[in-house]
Amino acid sequence: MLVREELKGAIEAILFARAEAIHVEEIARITGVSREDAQIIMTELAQEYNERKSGIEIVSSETGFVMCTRPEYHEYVKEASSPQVTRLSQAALETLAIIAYRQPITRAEVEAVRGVRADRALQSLQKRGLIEEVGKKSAPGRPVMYGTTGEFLKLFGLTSLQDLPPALEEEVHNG
Amino acid sequence: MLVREELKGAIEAILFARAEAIHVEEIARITGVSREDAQIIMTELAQEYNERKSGIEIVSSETGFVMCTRPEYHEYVKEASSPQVTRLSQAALETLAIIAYRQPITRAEVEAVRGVRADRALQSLQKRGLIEEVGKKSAPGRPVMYGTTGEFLKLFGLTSLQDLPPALEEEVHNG
Amino acid sequence: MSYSVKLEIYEGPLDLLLKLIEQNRVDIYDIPIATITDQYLDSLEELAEVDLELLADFLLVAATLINIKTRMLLPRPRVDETMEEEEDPRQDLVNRLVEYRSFKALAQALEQRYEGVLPRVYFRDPQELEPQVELHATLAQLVRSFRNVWIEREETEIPVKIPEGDVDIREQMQVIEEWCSKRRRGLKLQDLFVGAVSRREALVLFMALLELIRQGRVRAAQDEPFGPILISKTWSRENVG
Repeated sequence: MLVREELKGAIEAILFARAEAIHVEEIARITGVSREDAQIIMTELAQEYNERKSGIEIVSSETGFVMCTRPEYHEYVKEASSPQVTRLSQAALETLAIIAYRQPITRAEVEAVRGVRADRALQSLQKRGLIEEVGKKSAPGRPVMYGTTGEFLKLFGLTSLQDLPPALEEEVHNG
Repeated sequence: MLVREELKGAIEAILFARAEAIHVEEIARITGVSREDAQIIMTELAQEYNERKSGIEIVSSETGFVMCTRPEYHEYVKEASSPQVTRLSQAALETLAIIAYRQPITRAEVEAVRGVRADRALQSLQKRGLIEEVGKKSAPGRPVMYGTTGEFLKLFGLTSLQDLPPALEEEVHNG
Repeated sequence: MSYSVKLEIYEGPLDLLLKLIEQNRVDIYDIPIATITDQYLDSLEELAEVDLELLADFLLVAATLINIKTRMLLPRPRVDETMEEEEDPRQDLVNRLVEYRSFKALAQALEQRYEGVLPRVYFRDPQELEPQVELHATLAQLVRSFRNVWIEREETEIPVKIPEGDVDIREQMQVIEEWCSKRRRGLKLQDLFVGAVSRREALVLFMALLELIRQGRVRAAQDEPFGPILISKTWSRENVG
């Protein structure tokens, strides 16, 4: 059994190495403490990072806790991180936006919104690991439905899908 | 110009996102402070992480500073890394099968059966803890004999070698 | 006024329509359908440079535009008092355009995050650890591998060298005959070699078998091409007796 400080250290190390969201239950399993204790320590840890105004923050999302840089320092990180080599085409970006907001969604549904074929864009997004097949629609032909991946969130600096920029007025207008 | 605490935060964020060593000169350039100041802050930051016994540590190498997990917590980190599923190569599987059914057996004998060299397969099986040296054959050169391990039994869900299914009709008849 | 446009730079027919609406500075909810349709059709003259798949999509919207234009030119039927306000023929198209426009904006917002124009958080790549390896293997695989390699052994190890004098072919011939007499249906060729722990032993067994076949004391039969070769005792008169 770990003492409190060690437990914190272990959780920090796990969050750092994992580099993606990890559920509090998994943290509890790995460190051998109860779910409740893990939750308390996690919250305490996140608070400490906030109070210290550390360059790192611990955010909780629906998929668990994840470590990322504090938004205030984003321009320094941008400066320090290697430039993104490949840019997404406009077609890929639009397709990705539609999938992100409407997931799960079939190819035909994406095409209906954009008014053009989407196979090439879907293929390239899938190859880059930004979208994946998430099931089949219970409709004639059982078409594949697509959703975004964890890699998508990371690439766009989102801790969860809830972080997506809010959809625009027209959508509200229609809805 | 950043105040001291902000500067620390910026450096933390940079180190976190970078995931590889960054030279103090580059940090100075990005944050807009002198090389000396950057060096001082970096050292202070590293000390703070040490004093706190954080799960993260900042180490300096000849290529610069890098953030990584503190060695004391490695077992938790290892536990947290998503396991990779691997399979045995055909060569390794065949070699393992021969050893399992014909143990103890020497390398030369394994090679005689497979008709090809077995050193690499033996090495990899030994590294994975599936086979081990179980003695030396009383033959010229006293070659090493191999047998399977407890780990081997675990992998195949066997309680003992007697549980190995008969591989050939002959074995049923003989047994 | 005609707008000469290169269609390649448009993401699709809806994109082209949006650009035309923008250029004309008209309200998306009140599109001057005649003007926009004409401009859209003018733009289609560039279609030779567009691949066929794209062309079909552009033509579909062109047809929609012409249809709307026609409906708007027709005298409106008298509105029945019980009916609600007649729907604007442009409504469906407007809805699609508005929806598409909002996704274009969202795509742009995403792009800005991606390029770090907007404040965002950064993650790191997972630490390079010695990965926790989970080995997958089944007993069936193991058994199959053993069979394969054991059977293949017989195929690859055709004797190339006469064995030295310390082997007794006669003894092995007896052994084979004994095995065969225990099995009425016969013995699979490869099973003959199961007990052999060395090349030499296998070789001697094989030579013994050949000798038995030559003398007509056992026979080897294969029921089908690539099927197992069965070794069985020849039940000659003297054997029976």
